[in-house]
Amino acid sequence: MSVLPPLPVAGPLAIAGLLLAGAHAAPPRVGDVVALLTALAASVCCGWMAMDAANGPLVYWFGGWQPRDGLVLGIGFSVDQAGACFAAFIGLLFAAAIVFAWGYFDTVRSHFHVLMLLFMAGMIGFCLTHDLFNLFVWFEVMSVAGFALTGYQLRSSALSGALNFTVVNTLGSYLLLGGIGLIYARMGALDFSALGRGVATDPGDPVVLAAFALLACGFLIKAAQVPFQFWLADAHAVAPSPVSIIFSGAMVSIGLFGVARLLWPVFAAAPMVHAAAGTLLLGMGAASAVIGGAMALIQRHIKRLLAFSTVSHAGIMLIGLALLDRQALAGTLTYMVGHGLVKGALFAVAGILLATCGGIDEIGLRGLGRPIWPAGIAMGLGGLLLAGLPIGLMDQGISRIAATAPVWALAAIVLGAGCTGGAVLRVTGRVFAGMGPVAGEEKRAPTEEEREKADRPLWLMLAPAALLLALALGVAFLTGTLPDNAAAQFMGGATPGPAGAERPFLSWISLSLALALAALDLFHHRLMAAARIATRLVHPVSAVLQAVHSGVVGDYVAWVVVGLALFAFALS
Amino acid sequence: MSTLIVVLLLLTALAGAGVVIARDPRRQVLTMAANGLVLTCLFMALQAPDVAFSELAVGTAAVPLLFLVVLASIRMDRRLKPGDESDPDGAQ
Amino acid sequence: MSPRLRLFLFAAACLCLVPAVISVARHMPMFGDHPMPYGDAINALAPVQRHVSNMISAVNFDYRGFDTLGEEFMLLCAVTGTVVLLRGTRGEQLSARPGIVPGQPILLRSPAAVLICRIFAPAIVLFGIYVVLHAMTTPGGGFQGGVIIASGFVLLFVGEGYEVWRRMVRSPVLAACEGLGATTYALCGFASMLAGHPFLQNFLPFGTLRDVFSGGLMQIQNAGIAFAVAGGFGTVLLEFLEETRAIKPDDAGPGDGT
Amino acid sequence: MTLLPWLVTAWLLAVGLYGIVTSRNYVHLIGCVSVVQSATYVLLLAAGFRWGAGPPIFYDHPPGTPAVDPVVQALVLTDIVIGAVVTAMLLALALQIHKRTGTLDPERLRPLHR
Repeated sequence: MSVLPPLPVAGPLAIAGLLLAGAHAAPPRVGDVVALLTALAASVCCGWMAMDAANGPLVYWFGGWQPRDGLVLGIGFSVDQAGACFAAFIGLLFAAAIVFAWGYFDTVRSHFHVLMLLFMAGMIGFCLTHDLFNLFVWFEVMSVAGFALTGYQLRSSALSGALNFTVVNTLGSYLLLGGIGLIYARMGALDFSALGRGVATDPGDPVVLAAFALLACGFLIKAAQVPFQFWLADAHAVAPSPVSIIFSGAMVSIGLFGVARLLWPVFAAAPMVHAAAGTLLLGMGAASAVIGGAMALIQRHIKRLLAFSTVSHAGIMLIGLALLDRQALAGTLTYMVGHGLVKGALFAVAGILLATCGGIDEIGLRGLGRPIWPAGIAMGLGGLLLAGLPIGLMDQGISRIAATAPVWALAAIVLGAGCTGGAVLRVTGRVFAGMGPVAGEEKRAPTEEEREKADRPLWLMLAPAALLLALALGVAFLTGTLPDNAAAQFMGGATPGPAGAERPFLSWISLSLALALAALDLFHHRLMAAARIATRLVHPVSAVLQAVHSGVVGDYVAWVVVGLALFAFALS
Repeated sequence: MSTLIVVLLLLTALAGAGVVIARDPRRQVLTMAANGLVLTCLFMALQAPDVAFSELAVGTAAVPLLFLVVLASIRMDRRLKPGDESDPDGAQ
Repeated sequence: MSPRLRLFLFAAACLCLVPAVISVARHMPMFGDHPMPYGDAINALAPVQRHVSNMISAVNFDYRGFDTLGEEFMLLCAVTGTVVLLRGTRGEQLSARPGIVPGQPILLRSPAAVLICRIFAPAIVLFGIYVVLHAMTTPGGGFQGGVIIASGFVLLFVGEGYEVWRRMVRSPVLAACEGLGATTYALCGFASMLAGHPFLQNFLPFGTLRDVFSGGLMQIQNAGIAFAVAGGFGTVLLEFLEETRAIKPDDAGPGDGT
Repeated sequence: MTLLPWLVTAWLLAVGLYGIVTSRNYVHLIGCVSVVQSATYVLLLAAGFRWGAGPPIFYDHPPGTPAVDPVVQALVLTDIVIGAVVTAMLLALALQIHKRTGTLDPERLRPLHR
């Protein structure tokens, strides 16, 4: 038995505890250094495990409680390649966020780093565990850390965003717990394999189906899929930038990772669940991709824009999962990592704008980004990658997903990628190149003044963004057959489905859509009347979308119940 | 035995509804403490003394106390002046 | 959405869920009469394997001890978050005066109340310690005991008033209690690994059934939890009570959050 | 009778959600969240109950006497901790919001638009 599996979880926890206990005695920079080293060590440890797991998952029984006579008494970790790779990516993203946040929070002692380390440990535990309740515990550690970090800046918008986030996600946790209660009442077990065997004996049982519905809703709330997506923009837009990097880069994909864990180890033998997932999750993913893209396009608060683009791309990942195919799963896992790296870099650039230009409003920042042009290059590259530039990890992922997707889902993918990429490119053009019409007085930002700590050197903030983008491009040459092997392991040795169609044109369609949208928005004052009419036609749609994203927590909870009802329909 | 559990389950349903119906937060604190007490009794009846113990300490005492403190603080109106809405951790 | 539209949406969704709920309830296992393989196995094995009589403690600290590790750090995380959220703009200077609720008379503490609190506060803390120590035998344990100890601190506040209380209960001490208590739990796991066992394996002698000091490593984990919970809940209560003191004129500015 | 625990669970969930959807005060809303949570307590403990069995504590009874499921009780214990600390965090958020904006009405307090 390998000794590695507990280390990347328990190690950061112990260090966070010591950091908190010593917070009043330690010199100022200790928190930064310790947190950075811990994140890197956790990442290396998970990478090591990913290599070890090539010949089969590393199984670790806590407390030495190996199953006896088929009965699982304790909690196990089963470290497969997908989980270990994703955990390694999470460690790396945290390291980048901690470098980006260097000196960001001077005064509230090491509390920021304590929360970040706990946040990371929760995510890594979530990826590695093989027990349903343990999964919930780590999910909850992650959520609680996220709640606290969102409101960290104590502005009134940050606080109400954090409150909406906390209420909706806490309800999601209780739904998860309800699902765990139902499946435990039926099976009397919590280990994934034991549950999988139990589900196989009576796959059509309404209790099992209801457990799946509750668990999936809980995870989809975290993954911010339509109609659970509302909290995300409120929270991601107001969180401190280093925290937004993690939120958009990893936390949303973690929710989808949870759905994947449900679909394969636990409910693999339930054809009704898989049939419902094939329709409902596919529809939800497509709706999220389109609505997220449309919402991103009509934002001018740059972080809120990026937050909606996260909804859109998480929708693309959900489409990949809902295809229930080995190749598509391999693509989805690749896409999760690739998107996390790119989105992390983009939020880092948004943080740079907040720190150096003292604002986050796209119109207000017009042309102000010229002195920090390297950040503009990073943002433009990120926008192109979001739009589907055929290079790097995201492209590898999308081409695998697209190979088996039906045509209407492909259209949603193109729209999502095109709109979000177009929105980011538009911001790049306006902020860093001064394109677009000059804003009049009436275009004043509707949001409050924001600024993040400014006296950090530009290179320190830019280095993590550049590193993340370089990884998103560079790692693609090293993956080889890893995604396919990892997906096969994840699905329990599934045979590859029929090879899908190659669709190389797809990325070019979404890329040109993105460029066209960005150009339309930046130069519509010079274009013909036809283009102006087109923009006017869009107005009522965008007004409805804005009104639905109301910011009132009661609305969000009503939509959560609607989502539950959708699941009840799909499974009945 | 069985009637006791039935009665306590019905009481739990009522107490939960009571917490929701008490729209005035000050009255709600009382209904919350009552809810905690009912849950404690239910847990005892369901043979879960450990859980009942924690529910008594947390649901009947600690959490209502926090609510009371928050309500007192809100009624004191320790509002910040508009100019005070500055960032705490040097994010200037 | 207007409140009416929202309520309509909610009601419609609930109505759609009613048949699903009824169908699930009818297919649920028979209440009070269905197989529980996991629980029965623990009830049968734990007294033999671990020599403890409280099965919940056995599950919490040993069989599923890793869950409790996560739970402990979740507590730590939430307490840290609450501290960050509450302290943010609070200044350094501590006002000893209680805050004034407009339109309410200020009540002085009567000597009888002070006396009662002085008697009861130590008694409650002692009771909490008793509950912690008997985790392996009778209902209760580190968590329940920790909460009771923390509520003993609050009674001190009621009896002695804010200023005395703040001098007796210091927040760095509580934070250290909390952090070290939770770390103790994690270090128990690493100690098992150093001894050549899997993480959190109970490698200490188990003692005898029904003895207060049975359970081996569970005792240390339990003590760690008691410290973490007492420190954590103490911190939360302290930070919230801080919110009820009067603000000095120069007190509400951007503080440095210590 | 046998359906009652499950129906009470569903009722608590529904009533708590109703409270959240219609609430006009964050403090009241946080109380409603704890009602939703009590639904999970009832579900889990009811799932581990057994007629005629004692508590899973073999101090007064010798080991081997019928006892209810200890695992769900351990899970609920974790659940109670989560509930308490999340409530504390929500209250802290509500308190800060009131300090900054002077209101606790979700309708009047919206995070930034656009």
